[in-house]
Amino acid sequence: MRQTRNRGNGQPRWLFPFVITVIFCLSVLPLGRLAATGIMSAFHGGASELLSDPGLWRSVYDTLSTSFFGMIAAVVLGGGFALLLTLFDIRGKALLGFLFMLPTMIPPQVTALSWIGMTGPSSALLKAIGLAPPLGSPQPLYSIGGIALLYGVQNAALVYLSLRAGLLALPRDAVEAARLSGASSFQVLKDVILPLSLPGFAAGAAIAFVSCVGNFGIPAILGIPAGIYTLPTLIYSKFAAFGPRTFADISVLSALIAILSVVGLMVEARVLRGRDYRVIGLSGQVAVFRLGAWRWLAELLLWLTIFLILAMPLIALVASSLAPAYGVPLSPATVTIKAYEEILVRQAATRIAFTNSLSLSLATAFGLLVVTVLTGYFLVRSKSRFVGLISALAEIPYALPGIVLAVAFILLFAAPIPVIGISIYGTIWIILIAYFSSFFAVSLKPVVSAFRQLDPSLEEAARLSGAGFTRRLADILVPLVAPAAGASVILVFLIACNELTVSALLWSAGTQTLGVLIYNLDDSGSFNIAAALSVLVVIMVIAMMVVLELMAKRLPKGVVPWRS
Amino acid sequence: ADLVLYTSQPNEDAQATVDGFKAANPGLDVQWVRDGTPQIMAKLNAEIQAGNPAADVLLIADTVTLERMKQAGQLMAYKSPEAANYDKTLYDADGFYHSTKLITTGIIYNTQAAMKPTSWADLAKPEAKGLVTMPSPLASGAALIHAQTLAGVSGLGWDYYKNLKANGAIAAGGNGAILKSVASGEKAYGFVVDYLPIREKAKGAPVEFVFPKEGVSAVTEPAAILSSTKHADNAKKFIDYVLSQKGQEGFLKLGYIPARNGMAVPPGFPARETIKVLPINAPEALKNSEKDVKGFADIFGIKG
Amino acid sequence: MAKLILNRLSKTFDLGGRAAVNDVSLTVREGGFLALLGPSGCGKTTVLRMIAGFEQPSDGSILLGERVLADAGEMVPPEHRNMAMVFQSYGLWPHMSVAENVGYPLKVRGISGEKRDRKVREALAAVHLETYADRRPADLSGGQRQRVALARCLVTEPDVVLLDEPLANLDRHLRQEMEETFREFHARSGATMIYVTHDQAEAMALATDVAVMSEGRLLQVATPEEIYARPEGRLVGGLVGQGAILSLPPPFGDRRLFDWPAMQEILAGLAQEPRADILVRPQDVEIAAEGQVATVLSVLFEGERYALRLALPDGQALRAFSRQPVKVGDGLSIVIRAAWRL
Amino acid sequence: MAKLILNRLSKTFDLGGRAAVNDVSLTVREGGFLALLGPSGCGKTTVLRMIAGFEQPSDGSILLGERVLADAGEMVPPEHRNMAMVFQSYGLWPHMSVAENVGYPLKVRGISGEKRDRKVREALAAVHLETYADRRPADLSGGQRQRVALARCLVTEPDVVLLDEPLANLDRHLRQEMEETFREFHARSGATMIYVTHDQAEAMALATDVAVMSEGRLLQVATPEEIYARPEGRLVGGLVGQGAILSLPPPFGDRRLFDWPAMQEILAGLAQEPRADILVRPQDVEIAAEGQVATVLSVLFEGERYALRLALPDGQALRAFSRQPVKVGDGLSIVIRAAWRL
Ligand SMILES: Nc1ncnc2c1ncn2[C@@H]1O[C@H](COP(=O)(O)OP(=O)(O)OP(=O)(O)O)[C@@H](O)[C@H]1O
Ligand SMILES: Nc1ncnc2c1ncn2[C@@H]1O[C@H](COP(=O)(O)OP(=O)(O)OP(=O)(O)O)[C@@H](O)[C@H]1O
Ligand SMILES: [Mg+2]
Ligand SMILES: [Mg+2]
Repeated sequence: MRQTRNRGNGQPRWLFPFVITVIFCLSVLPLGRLAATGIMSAFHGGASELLSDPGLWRSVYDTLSTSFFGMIAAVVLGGGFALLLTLFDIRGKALLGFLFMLPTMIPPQVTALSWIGMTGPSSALLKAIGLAPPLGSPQPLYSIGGIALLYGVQNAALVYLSLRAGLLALPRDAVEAARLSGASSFQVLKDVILPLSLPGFAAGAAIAFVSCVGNFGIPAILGIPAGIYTLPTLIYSKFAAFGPRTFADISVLSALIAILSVVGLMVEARVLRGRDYRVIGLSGQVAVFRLGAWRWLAELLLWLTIFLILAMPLIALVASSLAPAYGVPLSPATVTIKAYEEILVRQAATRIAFTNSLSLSLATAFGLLVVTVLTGYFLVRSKSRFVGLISALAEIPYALPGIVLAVAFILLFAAPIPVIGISIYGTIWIILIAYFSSFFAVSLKPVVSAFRQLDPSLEEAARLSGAGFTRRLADILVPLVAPAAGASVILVFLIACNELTVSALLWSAGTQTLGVLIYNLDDSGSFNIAAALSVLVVIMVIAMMVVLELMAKRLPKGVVPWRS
Repeated sequence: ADLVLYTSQPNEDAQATVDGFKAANPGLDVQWVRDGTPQIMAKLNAEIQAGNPAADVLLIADTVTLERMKQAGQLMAYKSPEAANYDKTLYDADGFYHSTKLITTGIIYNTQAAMKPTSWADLAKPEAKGLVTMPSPLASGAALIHAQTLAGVSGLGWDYYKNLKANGAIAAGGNGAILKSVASGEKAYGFVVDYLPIREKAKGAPVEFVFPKEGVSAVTEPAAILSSTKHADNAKKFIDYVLSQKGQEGFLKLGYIPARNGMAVPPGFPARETIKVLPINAPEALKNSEKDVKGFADIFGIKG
Repeated sequence: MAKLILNRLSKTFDLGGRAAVNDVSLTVREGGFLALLGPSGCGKTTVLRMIAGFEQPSDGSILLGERVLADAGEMVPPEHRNMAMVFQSYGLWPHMSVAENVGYPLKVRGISGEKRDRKVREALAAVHLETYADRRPADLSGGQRQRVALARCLVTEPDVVLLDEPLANLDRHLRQEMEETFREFHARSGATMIYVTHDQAEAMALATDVAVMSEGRLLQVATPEEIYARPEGRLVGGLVGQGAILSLPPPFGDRRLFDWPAMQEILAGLAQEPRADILVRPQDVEIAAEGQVATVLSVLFEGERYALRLALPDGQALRAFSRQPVKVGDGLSIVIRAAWRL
Repeated sequence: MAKLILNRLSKTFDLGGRAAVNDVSLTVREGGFLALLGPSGCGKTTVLRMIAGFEQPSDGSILLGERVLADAGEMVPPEHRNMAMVFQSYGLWPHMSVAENVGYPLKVRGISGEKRDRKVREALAAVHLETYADRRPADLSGGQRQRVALARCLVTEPDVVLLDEPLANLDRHLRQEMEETFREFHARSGATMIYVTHDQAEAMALATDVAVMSEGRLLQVATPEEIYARPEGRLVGGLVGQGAILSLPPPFGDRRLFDWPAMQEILAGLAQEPRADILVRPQDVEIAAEGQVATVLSVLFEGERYALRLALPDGQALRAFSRQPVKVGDGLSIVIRAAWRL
């Protein structure tokens, strides 16, 4: 009979070393390697010059403000959807939830361009109602607000999924008790539902913030015309004019990004501190509010949002995939499916890219889930002093622009790995590891917040049944955090599926990903082919989600995020 | 692989170049990686830092970057016999890099635009107020060279850029973004590299390309061998190939102006003699690049 | 305040087929105190949840005075009913401290500052939890949680108070005190109270009326004395109070209450058919000379006395008390002082 | 199986300062059935949780036979203790059906197929939930959930069974049946059982030993008869069984049990100081002529009888039963048949 030194918290002995190793490999090692190079090259020229540049601080400020407002937008959008769809008697919940996932899939630049198109002088929509601004009038999206808005659209699903998982864990009687106390729906929301689902809420907001801090695509399109430089666009420009000091500069800028994201996390930790979110009693049923006369309005609002964030960019995408050239007005005479023929029939690269991206994102999503369930469990249950540090380290890689992370991995793996002597550089494995590192935070967040809400007696009952750690992990814990686990898998999958900036530097012959392919096509002027490919990717994802929907009955309750 | 090529050429072009080279040198296994200039440089430099660069040859946008690498000792000198057929300004005297084609930057305009510009100066006129867009040197290598080139032209200079800014011009993104912006009618005029609008126009896009009368700037997409190459012989063969008549005809077919003397121009371009290419001094440009980027940034309110 | 009327109330869940509540009609008079008894799963909680407005009736309606609270179509939301409830599973808010939990109904009603603090303090004092005001529910024992739920329920002035096994986790002393608290609260506020419990003694002690349910149906409503003395049917007889139900030959006429002479006659004709159900309460079974012979089946120590199960000669079981220990297998002579035909 | 020994067990939570369990030493003999009584919040659940292995003792140790289960440093994890427990909050898994919940301990032990199905069916039958096998816990009533927890606890063959108020939400009939089930299970499996309850009758009926706790401390351990007849100290006297504690002049010598003549003497000297605590159980208070005069303070109907609170001339309260209703304010004459000095 084994005795353990643990204080009844039931963690197996290997858990701590495991978590440490994971964090070391996925975060400490690449970040450390980057920092080492940065410090080395800082000797060649002072980084102090960079730091004393007022322009830098201006970008820090812009990064902060765009990310902050972006987070707010994401919280409003994603939070609104999550609340309305889980707690109210909205019709067509499943479909709305399903559609709400999809904007994550549409490359941000496509969304940005379609919004620009929609609000600009050539907007068919505005032209139709005679409100199109004259040629050359300033574009309202080229602003902090515009960037924040698109950040919000892009990251709303993060908040949605994370919060939804939290809402599903609410015990019904807590909500009912509040209503009977006389609290109006709004008060119940404010005083009971939101505070109780705060872990999910805060996790969603934090990850959205971190994601905004690291975003490149949107500020590149919307920020630069307005002279707004965020740290990622700044980093990009440093790479463009590569000089002897570049590595030092990059390291400094990355460190700034890391600090910003850690600040975001500290705010999250601060919000959650000293609170107890363990659900008392049996969850498993959600109280549903009636909207009554407001239902129509709410439904209209939801569908309108879906139209704006999904239908419109998608229509733009489809339109440009069918147009012979950019800017040619689409009419029955000009429509052509040449682009689709080109990718489906002629380009061998398409098939390879589909295979690569699919296997990479599936492997990352499910592989990471294993890692994050263990890490999340450790973070919530352990009283270790390292918990804060570990969560911060897990988060930073996601905040760094993909290009920086990719550089870190090149620095790490360009030479064969010491001792084993194998080189993974140029293979698909380096992309996989980089994905693990980059999306660790995305996968971890919802799982951690779900663990926070878990009623401990459920695990205890399993322990007393004789279930060892792995056993109860599989039978009890994972099914109980299933909504969060499902959210985590789907999020990582969606994001990895059209990921660009990490794989852009790490791919080589035979390992190109969809993101890279679309980018290269677009960059070399084959706009319509790129658009066609994007459309196909969206179709593929929808198809996969439909398959998931068909399997939903056999999966634990709540895993499929659009099912109630 | 027998040879690894890093290039910023568009996908299809890179593939065509490699295919041509393989046809000329059967049996060689050539790997290539293509990406935008910032990414390629980031990748390459990270590899160099890690002490194991994978590339043997580079074929990238501008001489300025290669000049910097030459000065850092990262390039290998090779005096290609084909250089004799080229203008002296188009290759490094020591043989560290050789230009392969001319990619000029001119003016694109939407066919619905009221004014048809013919000169750079036109874009500073009131008719173009708020309608001009150009690539940012932070996103496009050609854009900086273009700015440095125009800065050296009397009557234009940095004042020209200041006038443009005052006229509501913006600097954003790369050439692709400019093309989209103008083709979609969001802006009416833009600075852009020649081949994009010419190709798109052929496909029916509502755009027109102009070689302004003051002259155009050009980047020359030079090729170079890395000093760390493990396949020096193959690398030299590659340089020879891209400079050869055959290689140059390949570029021509892809729609570029070949750098080699006595070649034709692609369809849609005016005769070679009528294109006035403004000169640029690579070492000089390199020396000033940081200052110029800053100057440009200051004018356009970039980075603050 | 006004009468609370349940009118042919029914509820069927999607799952489970059988109606959880089936055609229940019931009037609780203004300021009444109704105890709802019934075996586990008979629909007590469901009735309370419909009264509170958490479940929509599948059929029938609920009225408070003239006002229709709910029927199969419409429903006044719980927050507009001015009711309070102790949930069987407490329904505490884990993110609020004990004091915040208790003070929340006041906060919602816009009562704040000194007044709220005072009321919260009073409510906590009533359940002996003054010193726990700043704890979180998760750090309390089961009974303490239940007491917080109680305090929260009684802190406002609701029209209707719904109590779902509010004392299930408390020891006897605390129960007695809490019963006292309920009684006082009821007297003071005049609220209509509905009290679900499985403890008849509690129900009898507190309620002005007792309703007995089984399998979703209402079996009988009456005053505690009435329902104890004159239960209708096997189910109520078995549920209210202790006792054994004997199957004996039907006695003459429609007499229902039998004394010992009558019982002797009945017992004499044991072999006869048909039979009727006759309830015999243990306190009515006296161990005395010259009675019926019975064998001791089991003996349970209850503190105050021993609870016996006895077998009549034909094997039917009877319950009785004894102040003295007896042994299993002993033969006793018993007298049945009273019995009631169900 | 072997003796379960708690050796000077203490537990202090980070919050709350005062030790939740304080220096508790206790031996439960092999196959014993220990009932743990005590007021709400006295540390009963905490003791169970330490035995199960969910909390580490702050001090002291727990042994099962020779084997140290836990002390302040080491601890055998719960999954290796072969114990079973009914949680006060049930701890049912919402994602599993009732049958899966009950079958899980078997599944973990590698029992599958027909055998598992049979055992699960048996366990569900024992708690009358056969027809609910496919429901989710969320769709059950409170008592049904508790019964699922019970079935899950009894489905395996644990060495030690910990029951934390396992019948709190069940009606009397079901309770009696479940008590029967426990008794059978105990007899059949020989498991050591520890039973937390607030219901003394239940404790007395089931247990071979009763332990009384208060404020974290163990006050007395004895057989049910012993603890009922001879409680040690005010606290135990107040907790076990009903009764009133009178503060009366100390009687002569160290006699502790008094009959009516002795009580008469004591009552006669009412004004004297100092005083001692004397426990009078209600069933020992007889309404009879020629006794002490007392006034009726309150009358509660209990079904079987009326529970009275009486006041002695000096105002001290006494409890008594009456089969006949009496009125508040009436004067009665009473005889105290037995009393016990605490
Ligand atoms: N996690 C905790 N943190 C701080 N104090 C706690 C915690 N859990 C319990 N306590 C306190 O320890 C004491 C004993 O609690 P325990 O749950 O053992 O009581 P109990 O005897 O089971 O009571 P009940 O009959 O009400 O369930 C209580 O005062 C309780 O408030
Ligand atoms: N959400 C639900 N879905 C389906 N059936 C339900 C649901 N809730 C309760 N039931 C069933 O309805 C019946 C009545 O349940 P209810 O909770 O009202 O019982 P109860 O009388 O309160 O029992 P207890 O004393 O055990 O708490 C039970 O058989 C229960 O299984
Ligand atoms: Mg109930
Ligand atoms: Mg307890």
